[in-house]
Amino acid sequence: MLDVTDLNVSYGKQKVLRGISFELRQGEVVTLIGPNAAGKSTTLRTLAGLKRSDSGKIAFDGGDMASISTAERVKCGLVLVPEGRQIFPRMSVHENLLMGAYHRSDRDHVEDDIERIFSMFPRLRERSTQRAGSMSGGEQQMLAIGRGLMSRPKLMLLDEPTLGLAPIIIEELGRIIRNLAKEGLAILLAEQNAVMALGCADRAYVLQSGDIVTSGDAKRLSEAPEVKQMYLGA
Amino acid sequence: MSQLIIGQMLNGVIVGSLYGIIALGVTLTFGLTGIVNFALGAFMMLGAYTTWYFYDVLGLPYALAVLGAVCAVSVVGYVSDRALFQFTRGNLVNGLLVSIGMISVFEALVLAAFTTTPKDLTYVLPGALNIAGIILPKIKIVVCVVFLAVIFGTYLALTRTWLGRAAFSYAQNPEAAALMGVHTGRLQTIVVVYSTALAGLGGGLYASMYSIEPTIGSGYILKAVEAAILAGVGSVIGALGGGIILGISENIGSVFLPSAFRDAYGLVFLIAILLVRPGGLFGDRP
Amino acid sequence: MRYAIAIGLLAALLAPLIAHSDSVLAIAIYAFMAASLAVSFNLIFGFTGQLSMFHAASFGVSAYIVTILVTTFGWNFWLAIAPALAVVLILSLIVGTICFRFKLKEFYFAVVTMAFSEVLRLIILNWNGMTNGSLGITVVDRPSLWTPIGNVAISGGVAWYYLTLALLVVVYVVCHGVLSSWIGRCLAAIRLNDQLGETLGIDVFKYKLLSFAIGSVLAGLVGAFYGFYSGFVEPHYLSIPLGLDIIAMVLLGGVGSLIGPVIGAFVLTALPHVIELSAELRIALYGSILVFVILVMPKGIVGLIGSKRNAA
Amino acid sequence: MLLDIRNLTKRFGGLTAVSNVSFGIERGEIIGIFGPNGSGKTTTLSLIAGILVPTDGSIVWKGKDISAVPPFEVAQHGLVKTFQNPQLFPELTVAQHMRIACHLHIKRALGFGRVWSLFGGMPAELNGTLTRKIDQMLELCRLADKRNEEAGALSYGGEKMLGVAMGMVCEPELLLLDEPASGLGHDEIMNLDAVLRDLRTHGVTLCIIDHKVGFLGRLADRSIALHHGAVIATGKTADVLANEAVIEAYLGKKHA
Repeated sequence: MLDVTDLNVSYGKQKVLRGISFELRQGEVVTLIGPNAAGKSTTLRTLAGLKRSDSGKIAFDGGDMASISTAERVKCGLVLVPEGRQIFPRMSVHENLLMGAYHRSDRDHVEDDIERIFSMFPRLRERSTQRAGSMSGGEQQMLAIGRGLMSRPKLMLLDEPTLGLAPIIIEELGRIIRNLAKEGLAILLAEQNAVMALGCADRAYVLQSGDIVTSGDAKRLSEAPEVKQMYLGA
Repeated sequence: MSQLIIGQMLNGVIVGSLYGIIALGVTLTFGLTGIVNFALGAFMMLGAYTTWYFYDVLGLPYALAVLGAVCAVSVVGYVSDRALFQFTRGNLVNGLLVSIGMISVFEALVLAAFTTTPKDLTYVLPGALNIAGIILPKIKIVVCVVFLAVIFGTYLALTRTWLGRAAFSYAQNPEAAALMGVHTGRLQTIVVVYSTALAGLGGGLYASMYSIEPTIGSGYILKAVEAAILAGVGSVIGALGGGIILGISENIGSVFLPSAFRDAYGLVFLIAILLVRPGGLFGDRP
Repeated sequence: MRYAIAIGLLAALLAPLIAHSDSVLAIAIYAFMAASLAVSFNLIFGFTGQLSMFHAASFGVSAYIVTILVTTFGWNFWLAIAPALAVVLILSLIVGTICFRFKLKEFYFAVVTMAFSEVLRLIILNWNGMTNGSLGITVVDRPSLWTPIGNVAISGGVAWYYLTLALLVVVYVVCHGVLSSWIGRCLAAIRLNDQLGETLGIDVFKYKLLSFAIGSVLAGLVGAFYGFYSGFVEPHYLSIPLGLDIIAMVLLGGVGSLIGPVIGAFVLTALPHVIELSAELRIALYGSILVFVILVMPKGIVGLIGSKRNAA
Repeated sequence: MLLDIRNLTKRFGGLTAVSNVSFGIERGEIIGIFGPNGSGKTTTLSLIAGILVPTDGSIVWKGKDISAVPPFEVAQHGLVKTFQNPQLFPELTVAQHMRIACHLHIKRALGFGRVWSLFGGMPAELNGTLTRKIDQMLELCRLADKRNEEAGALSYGGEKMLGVAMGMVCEPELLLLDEPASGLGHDEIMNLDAVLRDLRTHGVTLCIIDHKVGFLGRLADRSIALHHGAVIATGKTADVLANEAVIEAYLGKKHA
């Protein structure tokens, strides 16, 4: 479904991704793990079209993504839930969700979808008219995911969803991700929290300094010493 | 005395709503493109002259003349965005200088075409209302109501329509808006052009109340920028509030203090506000 | 570049021997004064990165003070310069302290300095008893000027030519001296990255204020001569359009170059006389140049010459 | 004790970025601060350097409280910070950067005498000292052959090294390094490693933030681990790295 080959990205002179390749199939949860500045966010931002790549191919659903804009990619069903819960703070929860459906042509069905999101995240229903900026970090993260789902994506890119969240919320997030995958949504999860990420993913790629150093089955990797070594350098 | 003050306050509201409508354009353009478009003053002046031309020279009905002027100014706004402003997005100083350069071009061209002699429109709506001893020309009331309606309409559009929400969300977080599938370049152009249309409308209605000269825009854009900063850049209703506060403070100020300095009151007020609350009165930025 | 400047200066010194025409001399005199303004403005804008809209105010206030002291109170011209510069210095320190203490930057700095300058203009416009309001003050007869070699009537074009050339040289040398010293390096650090400058131990506030004050006082110096040469002062001297002309000269010549503004000032002062234009179209031309330069040649004429040379 | 940080707290609105952090730095040691993204490392460094003002707590430098002192004065006291992303002046050469960074040296040497140097020029003796000092620092930071290159032409590693060299020319007693190794390739890190060791023998105390645990593990004598703005472990670097809480913070909590 998503096929990335030999992707190179740099910020100015700083090479951030050094020719990485990976793939993702329908209904699969794949995680990119690695320490800070390994290039996880950059990978997702490049996939979403926020960052231009130097070279490499991004094939999604058979089409080439490299040359089209972020807005077009959303239309193709590829949506990014950015790092740091970038919701619209001065809009209500309901308006935030509406924005998620901005590009859709079937705007009559939008309210039904919002209802669906509300049943998935009951907390959001309670806060429907509240200003999004006044909610807690966990609620904002739920809103950001809900807003991403409003675009009816085929593939959702999740960037560091657990950042700064309490353990109990992280657990809930893991369950939500699994449930979404069961419904057929493909998810690419970039995470620093390796235990959480490996716990809910099918497969994983380990990123370090812009290179994929290991990859494979998530269960197997969670036991592997190289994961620990990569984080702690021991 | 109290009648005088109430009268001055009402006049302040009327002038303030004119500041407000241009300040709204300043605020919208700044929120979406990161530049302060001083040329909006020139667009206002263009709107006034076009209205005068359509109404007094070509003899169109006034409403139609204003509409035509708004359309004409929007076209100029579109061309200037494509040709100039789109290259200065996000660069405040360059945007400022380009828009200032445009003012001199527009003013000079109008000056060359119509000379400095002030133009007065034939009365659009004569007569005045006398409310408890306070005399208000009917036209001023109509103009003020139109401005208020347009500002509130803009506010509603920003919160209730898809395009409006897109603009509002873009102003809060451009990147997240792009991730929702908003075509950001197109949206910016729309807002820049809409702002020039607002200025054109402001000019068209201004022409029905006061005589017009090529330099009217410069004074009003300064007031509008003051109003926008006073309110806190980015707030729609704040732009109106800032305009009215400015209008009232000038009018009341000139009751008690020498009226020759009326332009200075707003400036001193502005400096004080900026120093105490850099985000403006209604702004929530630090 | 150094040789080019030396040759230019030599040519300027010899020029009046060849060109006697009063109108040519007058253009040159205005160009020298415009260039002095532009060079001093560039110290604040190009080299420190502060878009000051106060420059015309410094220029105009000083022009008014000198003119009033000479015409109304009968002071000697040279003596009148001192209080004028002192007032400009105090004003610039007040405005600068307020702006920089509150860390106003870019647009906000421009707007607040513009506001202060408007307030000053309104005061001058309305202080009829002293300034004669919007009509301005005319210097009817040009009093002779006391110089160390005795009273000399500086009235001829040639005399003013050399006087204003000397003014330009003084302004240029002062700016050059400031910029090539440690102060210049601090200003560069502030313009390019004030946070880095601060972590390197540079007192950003102090140096911003210093550059603002030096630039403003130099503008005041130009104002003192300008009012006297042109024979009248009017509130327009403090206006925003004058500030814009200065910006246009700096941008056209080259921001951040010392000699650039001189070139820009000469081009913009001489151009309208070379190609006959009405006043309105001249303003339009200024505006177009401003827009064109920003969008197409951001480094101005000097940048254009520089890049040609690098390419060769 | 050179630097003593007591109960340092910084809140941004509702968010507590640094919470009740205390630690000390002794003269001559290399201290490492690490922690995952968003753990408050950079905020802590900015607080020490005076770029941010703490909400609570104190920063005591050689017995003097400097918690509300502006950054340029902090630098004058001998506490200099480098930036994570090199903050340079692209059109100036390496040597010109170093001249700018000599500001404090000139100020210390001349005091108000600087004003006279505007008319008479810089004393030749001082000029010689500065040139020698700059050469020495560029040598130390392996930039000597690049001295006349424009900063824009340097590699990313070179830019970061220039940042360190500029910091060093300010003659700090304590140099705060914000992620000096981030974005560098393997060879560049090895080079950085050698440079920082040389700096230490030069008598400078170093405080380094980084997320490259391997790099810090080799270099730092003592380390402080931050998580959610609070200190979760402190002590000998090897011990800190073996600490259960630190491993959890990096890998995520194990759930039953």
